[in-house]
Amino acid sequence: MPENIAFGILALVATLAALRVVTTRNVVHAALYLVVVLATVGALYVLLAAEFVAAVQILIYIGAILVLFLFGIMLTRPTIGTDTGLDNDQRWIAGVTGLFLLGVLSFVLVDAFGDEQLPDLGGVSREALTAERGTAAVGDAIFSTYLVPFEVVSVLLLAALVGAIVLARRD
Amino acid sequence: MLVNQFLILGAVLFCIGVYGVLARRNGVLVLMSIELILNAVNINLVALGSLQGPEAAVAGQVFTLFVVTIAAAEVGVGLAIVLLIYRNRASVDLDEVDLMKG
Amino acid sequence: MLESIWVIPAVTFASFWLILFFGKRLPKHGAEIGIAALGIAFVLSCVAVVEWNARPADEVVEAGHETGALEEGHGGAEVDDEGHALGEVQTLALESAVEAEGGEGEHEAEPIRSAVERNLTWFSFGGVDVTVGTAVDGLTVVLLFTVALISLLVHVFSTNYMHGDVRFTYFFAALSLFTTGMLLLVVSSSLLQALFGWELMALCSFMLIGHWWEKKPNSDAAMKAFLTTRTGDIGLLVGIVIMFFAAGQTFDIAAINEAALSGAMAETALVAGAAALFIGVIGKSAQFPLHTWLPDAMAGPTPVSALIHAATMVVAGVYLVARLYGVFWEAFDIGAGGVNPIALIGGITILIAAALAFVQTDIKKVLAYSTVSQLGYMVMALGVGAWTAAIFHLFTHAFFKGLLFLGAGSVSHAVHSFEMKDDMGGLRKFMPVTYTTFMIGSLALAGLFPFAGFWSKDEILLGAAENGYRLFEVVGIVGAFMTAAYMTRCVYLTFFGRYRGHGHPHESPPAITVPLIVLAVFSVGAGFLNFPGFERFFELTENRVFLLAGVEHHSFEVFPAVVSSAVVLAGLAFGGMLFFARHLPRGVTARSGAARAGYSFLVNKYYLDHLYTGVVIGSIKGGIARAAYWINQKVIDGVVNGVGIASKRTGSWVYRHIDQQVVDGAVNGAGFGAEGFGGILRTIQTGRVQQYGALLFGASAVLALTLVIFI
Amino acid sequence: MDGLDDIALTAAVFLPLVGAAAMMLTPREHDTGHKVIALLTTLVTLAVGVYLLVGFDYGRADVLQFDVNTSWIDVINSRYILGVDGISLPLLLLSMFVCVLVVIYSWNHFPEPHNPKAFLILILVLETGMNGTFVAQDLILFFVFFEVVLLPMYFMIGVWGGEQRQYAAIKFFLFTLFGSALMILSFLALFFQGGQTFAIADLVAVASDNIPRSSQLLIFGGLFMGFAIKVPMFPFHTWLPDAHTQAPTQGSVILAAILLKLGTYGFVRIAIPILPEAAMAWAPWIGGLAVIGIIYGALGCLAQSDMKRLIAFSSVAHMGYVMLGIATLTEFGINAAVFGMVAHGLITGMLFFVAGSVKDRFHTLELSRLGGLLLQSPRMGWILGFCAMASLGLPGLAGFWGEFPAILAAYNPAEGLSEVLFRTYMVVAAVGTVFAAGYLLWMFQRTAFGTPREEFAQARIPGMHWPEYVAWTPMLILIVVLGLFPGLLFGLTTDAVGGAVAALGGGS
Repeated sequence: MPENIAFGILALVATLAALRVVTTRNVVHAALYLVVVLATVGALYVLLAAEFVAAVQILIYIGAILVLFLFGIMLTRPTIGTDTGLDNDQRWIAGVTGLFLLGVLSFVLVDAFGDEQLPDLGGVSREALTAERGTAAVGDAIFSTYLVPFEVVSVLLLAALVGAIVLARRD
Repeated sequence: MLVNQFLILGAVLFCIGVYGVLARRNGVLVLMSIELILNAVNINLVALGSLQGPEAAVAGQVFTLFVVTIAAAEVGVGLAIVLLIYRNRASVDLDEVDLMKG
Repeated sequence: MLESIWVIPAVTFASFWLILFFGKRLPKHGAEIGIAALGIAFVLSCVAVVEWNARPADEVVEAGHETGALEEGHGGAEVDDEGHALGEVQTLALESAVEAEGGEGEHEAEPIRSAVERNLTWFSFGGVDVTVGTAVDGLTVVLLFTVALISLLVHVFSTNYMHGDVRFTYFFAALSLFTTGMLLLVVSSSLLQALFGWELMALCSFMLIGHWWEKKPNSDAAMKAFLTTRTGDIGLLVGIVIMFFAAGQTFDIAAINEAALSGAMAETALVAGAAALFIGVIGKSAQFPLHTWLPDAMAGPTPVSALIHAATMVVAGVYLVARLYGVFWEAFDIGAGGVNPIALIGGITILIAAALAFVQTDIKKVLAYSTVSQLGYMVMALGVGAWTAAIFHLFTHAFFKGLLFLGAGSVSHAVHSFEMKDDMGGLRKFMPVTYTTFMIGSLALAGLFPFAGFWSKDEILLGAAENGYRLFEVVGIVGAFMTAAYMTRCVYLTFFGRYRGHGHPHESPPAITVPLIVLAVFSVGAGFLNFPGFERFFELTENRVFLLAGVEHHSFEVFPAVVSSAVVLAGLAFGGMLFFARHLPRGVTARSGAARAGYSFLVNKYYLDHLYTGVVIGSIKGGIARAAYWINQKVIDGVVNGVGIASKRTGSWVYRHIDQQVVDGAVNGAGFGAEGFGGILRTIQTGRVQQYGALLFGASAVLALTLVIFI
Repeated sequence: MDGLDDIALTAAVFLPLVGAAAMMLTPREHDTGHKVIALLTTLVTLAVGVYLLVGFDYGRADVLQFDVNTSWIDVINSRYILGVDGISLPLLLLSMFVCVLVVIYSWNHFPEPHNPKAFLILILVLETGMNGTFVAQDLILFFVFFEVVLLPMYFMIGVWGGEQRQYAAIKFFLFTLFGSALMILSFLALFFQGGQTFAIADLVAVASDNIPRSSQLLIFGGLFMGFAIKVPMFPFHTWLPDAHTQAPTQGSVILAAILLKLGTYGFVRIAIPILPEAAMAWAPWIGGLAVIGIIYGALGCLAQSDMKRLIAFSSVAHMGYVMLGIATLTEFGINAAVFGMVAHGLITGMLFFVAGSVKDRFHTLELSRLGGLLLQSPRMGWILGFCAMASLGLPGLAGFWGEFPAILAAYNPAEGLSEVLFRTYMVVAAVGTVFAAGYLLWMFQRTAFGTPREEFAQARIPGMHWPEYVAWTPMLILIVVLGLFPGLLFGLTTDAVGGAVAALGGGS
């Protein structure tokens, strides 16, 4: 039960914060709300017994990506403070699309998974849990089963790095 | 815990992200909305993974990591593009970016 | 030669390509290739005729026997034995023959020459082998000879007539191709292959009639010719399709004839198929009511007209009927007498065309209408069961009509015009050779003894009378009268009276006169091929279908011949009265043979003058002919044009209102609501990524929903 | 050689993509380099086609040859199955052949905004899609290739097109996409109801037994929509004139020569063999729409004032003959249809080529402003005349063999179809040949005959360029050769069609 309560709080916070991200009129606030969303999502990972992902979420998202965003915001010099022109004129279309999509997705999910329970991990010993799905297991998997994708991702990162430099360079 | 708790939360975040992508005018904010979408996907990956047992759980986590990595790359390139647009047009307003209108 | 008859069209076809590719670089700009090729073709055709003539009768066919013939060996002796045994079978056709001929109704099994066939598999599809090949019989060799000769002469004629033309080389190439089309049609053993020749001619007539396409009327005429014949081709296509299935999935002409005659075809299919094929014939052979293209086709150079009218194109229709006679014979019950569509169409055509020929002032149009009228004779002859007569008329007509057209070309070469009333007259003195040959041609066309036209026309009339088609005999006689009269008018306006044109006309060079003389010789002599008691022509063309169907051949008889001669003379006299007597002093009339003959026949001059000028001409010239011409131009042409305009209007209307608004509108409306598609699209097509995104997400959501609901 | 045989089809499909990748790596400035790469790629692809042609076992034209069958997407049991038989081979070759010629023609005919690199890459991607569609033997694979075609064409019209290109491009895209959506639904329904497989051969064997008749009818309806829009058949044709008119010459040629064939090919390859009973039920309607299309397209042509639009409408009429042939469900008819596809591809492709070159010279295709082409550019004028004649079905040229056998087949449709109805169709179709002659000659008269209008009387109109000669000569030759020796094509198709028709329970 406690995890359900935790989930409820986290989900509520995440939803509200996410809503603010897409509705706030202040760009800097949006970035800060995003921090909240990302953090709660990280917490949700913990709930799902995925600590390593949670850590990565905090480190990379909040530590790196968000800083990038803030840089971006600063560099493009938007009005710090409220700005009425952040939304375009198709908000209604967007809203309807989003809600429609949500409806369809929820229907499908409820239809497909119904009230299927996640396996209760309470009974599993801490050691077993770590061995099965802990950081070590994840590391093993990355460097054995998923080695090729991992390398591909690294190349991708490199390409993105080069690309970003090429794009942003003043010449 | 119901698996649907996570999945539906993912769906909600996803749809909020979609809304943001469609409704926001500021390039940076659109990128943020995309992050929301990616996070929604990540939640799904982890939740479905842990539903299927230990092996799948690991797979889900690994893929989540990949997504995070790719998200980082995407934000990097995306922001570079936004910067470039800003430099050329002195604005990050996507309504003005209609180069695809041939 | 008979086995490898394909060489003949192949030669002219090769000539077409050679002229096209090398013609311009040669000293005579390609004319020499064409003439050489046609020369070869002509010689080969002569060889074919001789070989066919020398071929022994190797097959016995019992006249009117419905179950088909026995394939016999190659000797005459067996033929006699078998023939006797089979001769006693009584048939329907035999009965009608008994009625018609009185005593001599016994049908003997006759030995004939079997057709020389050679077939290759062309391709096979849907389990049917389609063959390509040649079938040679008497009809084929006669036509080969005619076509090759006329075409050769036209080629020679053109070297001078077309000299200096902008597209001289191209003209010769097209002539060669045109000839190829006709030759191909003539030697074909299958309907499908015949269709190739048929349409090849349509193409060439388009190219040649529109030869001077810089002027719109010329290209209009070319289009009219192509489209009118093509309209007929609807029938031809449908007919071929029906025949294909009715005869058991084959295009083979012999097999189709056999199937039709043996009763293997279903009655409805047979009649429908024959009717459809006949529509094709009407279009191609310029029969009423699709004859209007032929006079317009005069827009082309004169040698082309000669070729079209004499030997190719228009006789293709007649040839087709003759070739598929078994089908038409059975379908329209030709042996029974009375009235049938073929004879009826032919008869109507004879009369209306002849009437029209009266009011023309353009010499080529007179000749054009006369061609229509003469084609009517051929078709009518086929319709009344006078098969040999039809072919014979086709044969003789080719010479004198070719002669007349080339003669008209020679005249126009001198006076640079085709208008008889304004630019001609009195040319007799300037152009003696042209005059003489033209006279011969006219008399042959009129059907005066002993010219070629007399013999063939007479056979047609006789056939009509003997086969129980009295009505059409009368039509034929009236037609003969009219023909004689209008040709008199034409000759008078061109060669007699005072010269009304400009400059000094002179006789044409040998390249023009030599073909005229050759044709004149044939126009006089060709008729004797079927001289009573001699009848080489009949023997030459007699074929299997002809006998199987039980078609009657009637030999010359004196009484009808005298009647028709009298009518022709009356016609000549009538024409002479009208034109010679009215416009010229008596003395000139007295010097003209034709006019004098007409004169002496008409004893009571005043009374006949009154009758003809007041009543007949008044009504014919003032009324019937003009009415017919009016109907021709306004109603029939009007319908043709009207259909054209109407389809165009319908097209625009449909396009504007239905296509652009309703159909499109429905589609657009269904998708995007009340506003026009264009407007909405313009809003959608903003180039803004986010709107595309909205569409993308929306659409995928809809698709997902559909999937969720339906699957 | 076995190894080569195994990869031959894969190569035929993906070589153009390799070429496209090579072009992407080449800097944009090297125009000639791009052209050479594109030409080489298409030529090599064509060489693969020739290899297929040579290695093809003509005795077994009804069996799939050079087949490849490996796993692809196991989750949905969709496999990577390629293969050619007598029906696909001619179309595959046509596609390769036309692509080569289009690239050659492009040598000096780049429409605005130029950019040879992108343009040629699009052509190569198109080729992959088209080739793939003709050899794919798995529904999902087919669908993927079918859709791959869409995007390059969209860009080709939308970027290099005429003044209304936006509208035309989006119209083309939406129409076809709409059809595709219904088509994929039908594919899925086939999958779920027909034994959980996407392999066409398996579906042919089991689908008609497993699926109840009512669903068959519905599924066929979905397939019909998908293919009929692509063909396009009568009420769904309105995208075609716009797309053709606005597309650049090369786009029009590919569109007319190959893209339209994807629809008819779909009928022959997928819809009819898999669902013969439904085909029977739908055939009268298809035939009806086909003949309406014949007459309607002709009327549309008569109302046009723009040459390219006229040719586009004539496609509606000609594809009507193809569909009529298919609707008869007989061997004759389907053979005629396949022949008609190839013939129409060559002839209408040629007509579009000529129209494009005319536009290059006069900068207009308004019939009222043209005239006297034969005086100013005689060869082009005669080629136009030749194509008009071929298009109106003159015997001896390829067009005839698409038209006449279709009419022939309509006289005697498959058992179970109404003879009276189809014979009526036959007569209407035969009447359509006169209309065809009418509008084509009218067009020819307007453009080629007469004398040039005042505005162009003094203009110096260049004669034909060498790319035009090189690109057109093979097509012209093929039109004549196929017209004189239809056996070349019928020999290929007839066995294969026999196999397909056998599914209908014997056919006629």
